[in-house]
Amino acid sequence: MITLSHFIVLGAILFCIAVAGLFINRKNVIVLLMAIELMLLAVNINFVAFSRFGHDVAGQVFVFFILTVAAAESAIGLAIVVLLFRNRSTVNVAEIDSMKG
Amino acid sequence: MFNHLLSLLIWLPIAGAVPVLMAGSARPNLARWLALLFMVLTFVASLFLLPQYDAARGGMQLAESHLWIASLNVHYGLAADGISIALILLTTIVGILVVVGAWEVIQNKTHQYMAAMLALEGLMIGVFCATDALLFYVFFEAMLIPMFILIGVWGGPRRVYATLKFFIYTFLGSIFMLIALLYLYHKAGTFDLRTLAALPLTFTEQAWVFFAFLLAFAIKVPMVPVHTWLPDAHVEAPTGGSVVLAAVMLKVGTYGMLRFILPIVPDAGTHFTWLVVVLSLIAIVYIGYVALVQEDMKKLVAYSSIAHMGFVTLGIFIAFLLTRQLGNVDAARLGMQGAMVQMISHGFVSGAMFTCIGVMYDRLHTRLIKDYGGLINVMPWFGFFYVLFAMANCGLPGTSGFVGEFMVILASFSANPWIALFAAFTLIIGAGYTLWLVKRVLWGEIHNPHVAEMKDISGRETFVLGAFAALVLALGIWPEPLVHLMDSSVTQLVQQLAIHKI
Amino acid sequence: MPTLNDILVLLPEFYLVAAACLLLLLDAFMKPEQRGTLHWISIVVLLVATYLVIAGQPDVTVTAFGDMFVRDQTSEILKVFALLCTVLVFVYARPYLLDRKLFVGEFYTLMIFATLGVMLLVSAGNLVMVYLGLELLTLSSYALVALNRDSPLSSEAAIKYFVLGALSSGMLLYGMSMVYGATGTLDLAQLHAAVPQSAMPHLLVFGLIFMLVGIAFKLGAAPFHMWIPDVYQGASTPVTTFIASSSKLAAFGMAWRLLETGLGDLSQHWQLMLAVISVLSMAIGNLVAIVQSNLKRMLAYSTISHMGYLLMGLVNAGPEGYASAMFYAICYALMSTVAFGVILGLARAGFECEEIADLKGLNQRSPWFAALMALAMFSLAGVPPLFGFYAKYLVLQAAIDAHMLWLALAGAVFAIVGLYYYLHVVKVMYFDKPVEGGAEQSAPDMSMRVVLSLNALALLVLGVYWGPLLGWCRHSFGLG
Amino acid sequence: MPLSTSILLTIALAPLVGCLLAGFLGKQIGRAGAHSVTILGLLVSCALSFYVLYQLVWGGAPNYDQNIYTWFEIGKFNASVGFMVDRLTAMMMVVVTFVSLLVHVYTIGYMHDDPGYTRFFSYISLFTFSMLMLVMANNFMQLFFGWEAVGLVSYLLIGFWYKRPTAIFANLKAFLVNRVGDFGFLLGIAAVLYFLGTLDYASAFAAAPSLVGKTLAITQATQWDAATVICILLFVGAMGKSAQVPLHVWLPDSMEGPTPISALIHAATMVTAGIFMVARMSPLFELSQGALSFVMVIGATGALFTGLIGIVQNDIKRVIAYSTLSQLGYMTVALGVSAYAGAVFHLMTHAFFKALLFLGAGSVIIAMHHEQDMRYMGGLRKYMPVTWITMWIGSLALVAIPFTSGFYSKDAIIEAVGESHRWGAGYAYFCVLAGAFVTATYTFRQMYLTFHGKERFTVVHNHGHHAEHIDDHGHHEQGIMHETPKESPWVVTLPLVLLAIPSLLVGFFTVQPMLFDGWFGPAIHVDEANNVLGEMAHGFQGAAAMALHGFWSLPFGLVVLAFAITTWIYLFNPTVADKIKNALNPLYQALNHKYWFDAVYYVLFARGSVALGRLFWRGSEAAVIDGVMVDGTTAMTRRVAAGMRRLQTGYLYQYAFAMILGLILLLGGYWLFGPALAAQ
Amino acid sequence: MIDPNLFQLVCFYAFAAVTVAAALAVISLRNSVHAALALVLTFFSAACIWMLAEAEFLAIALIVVYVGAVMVLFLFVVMMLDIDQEKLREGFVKFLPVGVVVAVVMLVEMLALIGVRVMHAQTMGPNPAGDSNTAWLGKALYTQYLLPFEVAALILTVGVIAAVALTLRHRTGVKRQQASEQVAINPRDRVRVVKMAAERPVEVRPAPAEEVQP
Repeated sequence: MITLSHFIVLGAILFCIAVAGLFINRKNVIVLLMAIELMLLAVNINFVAFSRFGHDVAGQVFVFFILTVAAAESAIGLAIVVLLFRNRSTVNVAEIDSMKG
Repeated sequence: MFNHLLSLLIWLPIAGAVPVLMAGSARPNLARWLALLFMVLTFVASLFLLPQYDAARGGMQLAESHLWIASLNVHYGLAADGISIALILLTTIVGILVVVGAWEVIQNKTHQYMAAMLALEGLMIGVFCATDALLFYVFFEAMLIPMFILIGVWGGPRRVYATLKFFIYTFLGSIFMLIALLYLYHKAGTFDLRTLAALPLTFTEQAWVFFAFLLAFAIKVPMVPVHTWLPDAHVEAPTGGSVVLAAVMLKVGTYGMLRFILPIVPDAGTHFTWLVVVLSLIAIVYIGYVALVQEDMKKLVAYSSIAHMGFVTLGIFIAFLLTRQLGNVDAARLGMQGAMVQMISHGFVSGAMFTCIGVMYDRLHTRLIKDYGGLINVMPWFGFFYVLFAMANCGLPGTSGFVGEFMVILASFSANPWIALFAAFTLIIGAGYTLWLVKRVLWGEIHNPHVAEMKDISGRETFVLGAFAALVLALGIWPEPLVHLMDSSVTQLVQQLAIHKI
Repeated sequence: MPTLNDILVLLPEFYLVAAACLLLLLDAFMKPEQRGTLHWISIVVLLVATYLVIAGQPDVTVTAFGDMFVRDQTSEILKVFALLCTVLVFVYARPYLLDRKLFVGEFYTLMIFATLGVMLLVSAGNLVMVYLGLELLTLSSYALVALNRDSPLSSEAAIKYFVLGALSSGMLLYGMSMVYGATGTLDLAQLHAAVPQSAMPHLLVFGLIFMLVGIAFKLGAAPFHMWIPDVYQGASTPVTTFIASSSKLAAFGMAWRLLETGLGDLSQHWQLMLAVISVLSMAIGNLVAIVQSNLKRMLAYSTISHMGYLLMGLVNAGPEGYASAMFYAICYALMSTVAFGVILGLARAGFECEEIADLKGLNQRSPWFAALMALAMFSLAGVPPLFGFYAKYLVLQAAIDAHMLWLALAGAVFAIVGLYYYLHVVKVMYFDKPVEGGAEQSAPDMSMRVVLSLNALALLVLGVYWGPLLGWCRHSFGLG
Repeated sequence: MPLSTSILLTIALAPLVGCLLAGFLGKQIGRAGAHSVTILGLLVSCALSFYVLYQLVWGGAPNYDQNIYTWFEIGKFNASVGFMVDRLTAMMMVVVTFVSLLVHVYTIGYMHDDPGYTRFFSYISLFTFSMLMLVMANNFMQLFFGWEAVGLVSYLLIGFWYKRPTAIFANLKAFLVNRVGDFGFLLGIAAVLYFLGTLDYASAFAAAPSLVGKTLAITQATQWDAATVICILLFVGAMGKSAQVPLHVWLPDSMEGPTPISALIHAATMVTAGIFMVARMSPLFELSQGALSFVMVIGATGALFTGLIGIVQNDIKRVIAYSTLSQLGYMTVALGVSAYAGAVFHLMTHAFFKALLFLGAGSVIIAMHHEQDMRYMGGLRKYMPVTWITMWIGSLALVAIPFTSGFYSKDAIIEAVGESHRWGAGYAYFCVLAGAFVTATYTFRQMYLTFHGKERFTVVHNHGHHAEHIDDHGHHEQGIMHETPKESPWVVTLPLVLLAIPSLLVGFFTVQPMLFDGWFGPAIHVDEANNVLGEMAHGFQGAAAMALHGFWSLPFGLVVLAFAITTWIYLFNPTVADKIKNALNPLYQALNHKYWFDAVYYVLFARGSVALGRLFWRGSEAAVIDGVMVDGTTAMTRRVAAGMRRLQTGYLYQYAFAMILGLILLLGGYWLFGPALAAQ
Repeated sequence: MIDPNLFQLVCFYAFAAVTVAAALAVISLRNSVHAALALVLTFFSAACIWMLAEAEFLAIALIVVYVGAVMVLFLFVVMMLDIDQEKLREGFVKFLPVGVVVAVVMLVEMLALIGVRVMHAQTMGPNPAGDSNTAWLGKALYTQYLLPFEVAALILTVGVIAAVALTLRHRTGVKRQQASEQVAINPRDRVRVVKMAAERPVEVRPAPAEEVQP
C-alpha cells in the first residue's frame, strides 16, 4: 500500500539529487537549470502527495502554478543563458568569475 | 524667549550654519562675519542663563519638554543646572574665540569651516542640557560629524588616520552606551534621566550598564588606555578644531559621567571606583611621562590634556569613595566641585595652549619643538601669554589650573593618602613637561633662521589670547562665582550618590 | 466569485496592471524619439498608484478573493514606499539610461511589473500568492538585471541571480510543501490557526527552515547573500537601486507574512535561527565591505549587513519588533536610493562612477553631491541625527526586548566595523584631492537633482521628525 | 588702634601695581618710569610695613586676622584670601619690603645697561607682592598661593637672561626641585584639611591638640602618627623652598640670575619662606618629636656639608650661595630644636648680611665687567673701598664675630642645639659647630681672593670694545679687563651701606626681645618641654654680656682658627691651597662635584624620566596601545575581511554551495539542538 | 488476483526507481542533450507516479508543459549554443565525493526531520476529487484561486516580455518591420502628387538614391 512517506521520501531523494547535481556539475549552467527543475519536481511530488493524502485541492493547485511559473522561469533563464553565451561565448560557470571578492 | 532659552542656544548656532554655508566659498568674509555674528548672539543669549538660573535652589531649571516620539515616550527634554550652565558658557565663549582665531588662518573653504564650527557648538550645547537620554545620545554622536569634517578637511598630513581614529573610537564607546540605554529603556520604558535615576537595578545590571557608560565616556574624556585617539586628533586638527576638542568636547565625557554613571548606577560606580581611580592616577602619572618626551607640541599638550582630565575623573569618582565608603560628604563635594572647576579651567587652559601653538604654526608651519627656540626674542608678547598658559597648565596658584587640582587633591587625601600622593605627582611631572616645552620653545638663542623672522602676535591674536588669559586669571584669582554657580548642583549630585539602588 | 468589492480592494494593483499593459502598447507604437514621454507617463502612473494606495487605505484589514489578498496597514505602508522608491529609481535613472542607450520601454514595463510583484507579495494572504508575487518580482528583476544586454557583467550577474534565485525559490517551495503537508492549508491565516494543532510539529519546523532560506535569500542575509555583491555590481545602477530599495521592502513584507502571519507560533524556533543569520550577515557584510574598492559592491555588502540589522527586528517576534524591522526596511530603502542616486547622478557616458576612488575630491568639484552622499553615508552608518540611526536604535531595542542582549551587542560591534567603510567614502570625497577623470556632477537633470536633494534631506528631516513614520509603522502592527 | 585692612591691602598691592605698570606699560613709561613706579610702590609698602610693625609692637594693636574675600566656599569648607598679621608676620614684612626696596634701588645701577630693565623691575615687584602674600597669609591655601608664586618669579628671574643656556637650565631645575617640595607641601595641606577640617591658621592651630593620638592608615597594618605625617609633609615643602638637603641642588644654580635677585630671592627672602612657614606652624610641629628630629637632622646636614662645598667654589656668587645653604641649615636646625624664635631671628639677621654680601658681590661683578671667577680677581679693595668695607662687615656678621648681628643669632642657635636633648641633637651639635669653622673658612677665603692679595687680572685698554653690549656676558677672555675696575655708582653702594648698618647692629638691639622675651607672642608656640630658648633665657644677661661671653666660646675659637689658616694660605702662601687640594683629592672631588648630587639627580630624574617617558611612549603607547590594540585590531579586522572576501569566489556553484551549506547547518542545528532549545 | 494495493506499490517502486535513476542520469551524464532527455524520462516517470496518486490532470500537464515545452526549449538552447561538452564535464569525478557527501548528509537530515514514521501511517483513502480530477482542480482554480490564476498570467506575460527584451536583436543591416512606424504612417508622406509640365527637355541625371521601402 502506498503511503504518504513513499512520496515524501521520493521527493526528498529527488531534492537531494538536485542538490548533488548543483555541486557535481560545476560548469554547465544548463545542467544547473535542469537540477533546479528536478528540485521543483520534488516539490511538486510533495504537493501532489500532501494534496492527495490530505484530501485538499490546494496542493494540486499550487503544483499547477508552479508548473506555470517554472515555464516562464525557464524561458527567462534560457534567455539569460543565451545572452551570456553571446557576451562571453561560454556557458561554463567555472569561467564566469569576473565579479568576486 | 526665556521659556525656550536652551532651545534657542542649541538651534541658533545650528541655524546660523545654514546662511554661513550659503555664503559660499566665493565670499569668505561674509561667512566669517556671519559666523562671528551668530557666535556672539549665542554668547549673549547664553549670558541670560545666569540671571535666569537660581543658583541657590540648584537642580534642573529652565526646563523644556516636548513629546518627541510619542509612541516611545521619548521627549525633547532640556534643562540646565549649574554645571550645565557653566559648560554652556564655556562653549559659547570658546566659540567666539575660535571663530576669531580662525579669521585669517582658514583660507580654504572658509564657509564650510565656520558652518561646521557653528553646528558643533549647537550640538555641544545640546549635550549639556539634554535631559532625555536619547536626545543626549543624538547630540553626543552628532557632534562627531562636524568634528570629523573639521579634522579631515583642514587637518594636517595624517589627518585621515587621525579623524577616522577619532570617529571610530568615539563611536565604539557610544554604541555600547546606546545598548545600555536601550536596556534601561527596556526596564523603565522611558529615557527620562530623572526616571532612570530612580530606577532600581540589581548589581549585575548596574555593573554591565556601568561598564558600557564608562567605556563611552572614558573614550570621550579620554582615559587611559583608550586615549590614543586624542593625541592624533589634536596633532592633525586645525587650531580651532583642537581648541574646541580640548576645551569643550572632552568635557562631554566627564559631563556624561555626572549625568549617567552617578545617578543611574551608583552602586556599581561605588564598587568599581577603584578602577576609575586607578585609571585616573595612571593618566596623571603615566601620561605625564609620555608627555615629557613628545617632540610635537600639540601632542605634548594633548597628552597633558589627558593627564588633566584625569583629575576630573578622579574628582568625580573619589566622591563615590568619600560618600559611600567613608561618609565624608563634605570632602566628596569638594572633590566633585574640584572636578567641575577643573573641567572649566581645562577648557580655558588647553584652549589657550592650542591657540598658542596655532599662532606659532601659522608662522612657521611646523609643530616640532626642535624647530623653535628663542621665540621670546622676537615675540615677547606671545611669550608672556605662553608662559602664563604654561603656568596655568602646570597648575600654578592664581591661575585657573590650580583651583580644580587643589580641590581634588585635598579631597582625595581624605579618601586615601596614596591617591593624593599620586595625584599630587602632577605638580612635578606637569611642571616638568610644560616648562621643558617652554624652555625649548621660548627661551634660549634663536637657532632657526626662520624663527628670527617671526612677527609678534597681531591684534586679533592678542584678543583671543588676552581673552583666554583674562579667563584663566579670573578663575584662578576668584573661583567663587563659578563654584557658587555649581555648588548646589554638585551638592545634589553628591546626595544622589548616597542613595542605594539595589 | 469575486465581487466588485474584491476588485475595489485590489484597485491599485489592477490599475497598475492596466497601466503596465498600456505602457507596453505605447512603447510598441511609439517612435524612438518620443520615448521620453514614456518616462514621465511611467512616473505619473506610479504616483497615481501611490495615490490609490493611500486613498483607498482601509481602516481595518480587508481581504479579497477569498483571503488570497490581504490589504492591511502594513502592506499599505510597504506599498507606498515601494512605489515611491520605484518613482525615485525612474527619476534617477533617466540620464543614466539615456547615456547608455538603455532607455527602452521594457525597462519601465518590467520595473512596473516588478513593483506590482512587490505589492502582491506584501499583500499575499496565501502561500500561493506569496510564491506568485515573489516570482513576479524576481522574474522581472532577472530580466532587468540582464537588460543591459551588451554588458558581460550584466549577463554574469543575471545568470548568478537567476540560478541562485531559482534555487532559493525551489527551497522556499519545498518548505511550503512541508508546511502544507503538516497543516493541510495554504492560507496564511488558517495556517496560523493550524500550527498549534499540527500532528507533525517537526515537519512544520522542517518546512520553516526551508522557507527561512527563501526569505533570507530574498533579503540577502548570510549565508544566502552571495548573489548580492555580484548582482549589485553587474546590474545597471538603476536596477541595483531598485533591488536595494523596493525589493528589500518586499523581502521584509514576505518575511513578515510568512513568519508572523503564517508561522507566528513557531517563533521560538525561527527567532534563534534568524538571530544567527543576523549575526552572520552583520559580520560578513560589514567585514567584507571594508576591503571593497567598488562602490556598488561595497554598498552591496552594506546591504547584507543592513539586512542583518533588519532581522534583529524580526527576531523580536513581537509587534514592536516588526514595527522596528519595517521602519528599518523603509529607512534602508530611502538611504540606498540616495546613495545609488548620487552614483547615478555622477555617472556619465563611458563613466560609471562605480569605484570609490572615482569620488576623490568630490567636495571640490560638486559639493552638493558630496554633501548628499555624505548624508547617505552617515545615515547608513547610523550616526545620529540622521535617519539611519533611529532605525538601528529601534532594532537594537527590539533585540534587547527579545532578551537577546548578545545580539544587540554583536550589532553594536559590527556597527563600529561598518562605520569604517562609510567614513572611508566620506573621506575620499572630502579629504582627498580630485583626480583626473574622476566624478563630477555631469547630468544637469534638474528633476533628478531636486528629487535627489529632497530624498537626501529626508534623511535629515526624518532624523529629527521620525515620530510620525514610526507611529505609522507601529500603528500598522496594532501598537499605540 | 587695630590694624587697618586697607593699609595691609596697600602693602600687598602696591608692589603689584608697580609690577603691572612696569610690565605692561614698560615701553610707554620708559626705564625711569619703570623703576620709579616700582620703587614708589615698594617705598609705600615698606613704610607701611614699618608702620604696621610699630603699631603691633608699640601701638598696642591686636593681631590682625581677617578674610579679605572668599576664594571659594563648599559646604563648611571655606577657602579665603585673607591676612593674618602678628609680630612674626610684621617682622617678615619689614625684612621683605626693606631688602626688596634696597634691591630695587641697587638694580637701577646693576641692570643699568640691560635691555630687560623694565621687565626686571616688574619681576622683582611681582616677587615682593608674592612674598608678602605668603607671609601675610592667614590660611594654608593662600600660603601655598604665595609659595608657588614666589617660585614662579624665581623661575622667571633665574631665567632672566633667557639666552643663556645655563640660565634657562637653572630656572627649570629650580622650578622643578621646588615643585618636589611643593608636592609634599600640598599633601601636607591636604593632611591638615583632612585631620583638622580647616585650612585657616587660627582654627587649625586651635584644633591642633586634637591631633594627638590620631593616626593615618598608610597600609592596612601601618599607622602613622598624624602630626608627624603632617609636619614632615609640610617640611618637605620647606625643604624645597629653603633648599634643604637633598632638595638644595637648585639654589647654587640659581646664581645664573642677575645678582640683585640672588640677594633678594635666593638669600634674603624667598629661601627663608620655609623657615618662616615652619615657625608659623610651630603649634603643629610641637606635636611631633619625630618630625622635629627629622627637621633638625636635615638642617644640620645642610649646615655643615653644603658649607664645605663653599670652600672649593671659585665663583664669587656661588660661594655666597653655598653659604646661604649652610645658613639655611642653621635656621632649620634651630627649628628642629624648637628654637623657632632663634630660627626667625637668624632669618632676619641673615637677610641683612647675606643681602649685603650678595649685593657686594654684585658690585664686584659690575666692576669686573661680569667676571665672577675669583681666581681672576684679587686686590680689589683699593679700587672699590666702599664695597670692600661693607662686604667685610657682612662677612664678619656671617662668621659670627661677637657684637655683629650674625653672632647673636648664630650663637643662640648653636647654644640651643647644645641644650637640646632631642634625638639626633648630638649630631646636629657637631654639625653646627663644625659649620662655624667651615663658614669662617670659605668667607675669609672669599674675601682674600677678591679684595686682597695680588691682582690676578690684567687691564688692556681697548676702546673698540667699549661700546660692546653689556649682555655679552661670559664671552670675553677671562682675566683680561678692558678698563680698570672702579667703585660702583651710589645707587649700588647706598644699599650696601644701608644693609651694613643692620648687619652690624640689629642683632644687638633685638636679640633680647626676639629670643628671650617672647616678643613673638602667640605667633610661635613652644611646648614647655621643648623650650630650649626658655632654658637659655635663664642664663641671658644682656646682649653685651652675651657678646663678651662669645669671645670665649668654642665657635669663636673655631672662627679664629679658620681665620688663621685662611690668612696664612691666601694672603701669604697661595700655593698651599693647591697642595692641599691635591693631597685631599678624593675629598676635593667630592666637594667640587657637590657630592655628585647634581649628577645623580640628572641621571636619575632628568634622564631617567625622559627614558621612562620614552619607554612609555614607544613601548606602551606606540607599540601596545596604538600598535596592538588600535591599529592591531584594525589590521586584524582587515585581514579577517580579506580572508572572508576570498570566500566570495565569483563561482556560481560555490554560491549555491554556500546556500546549501547554510540550509544543512540550519537543519542540522535544529536536529541536534532544536528539541533542547524548545524545551527551555 | 493481485492485490491492487500491492500492484500500486510495485508500480510506485518501479516508477520511483526509474525517476531516481533518470534524475541521477540528469546530473551525471556528460552530454547536455542526453541529460535533457534523461530529464524528460524523469518527468515522465514522475507523471506516472502522479497518476498513481490520482492526480491525472497534473500528470498530463507535467508532460505537456515540461516535456512538450520546457524540455524542447532546453534542447533548442543546447543545440543552438555551440557548447564544448567535454570541457564542461571536466572535474566531474573530482567533485563527485563532495556532492555525494552533501547530498547524503542532507538526505539523512531531511529524513530524520520529516518524520517518516508518522507519514507511513497515512494512507491514501478515497479520492477527494471524485470522478474528475480536472473538474476538481478547475473548480478550485476558477473560484478560490482566481487571483493567483490572474497573477500567473501576468508572470507568463513578464516571461514573454523578458525573453523578447533579452534575446531580440536588432541587427544592423537587416531590414525589418517597424510596427510603430507602420502604424504612425501618414499617407501624405508616402505619395507625392507632383505637378509636371507636359513636356520638358531631356536631361541626363544621376540615378536618385534608392528609397527604402518600409
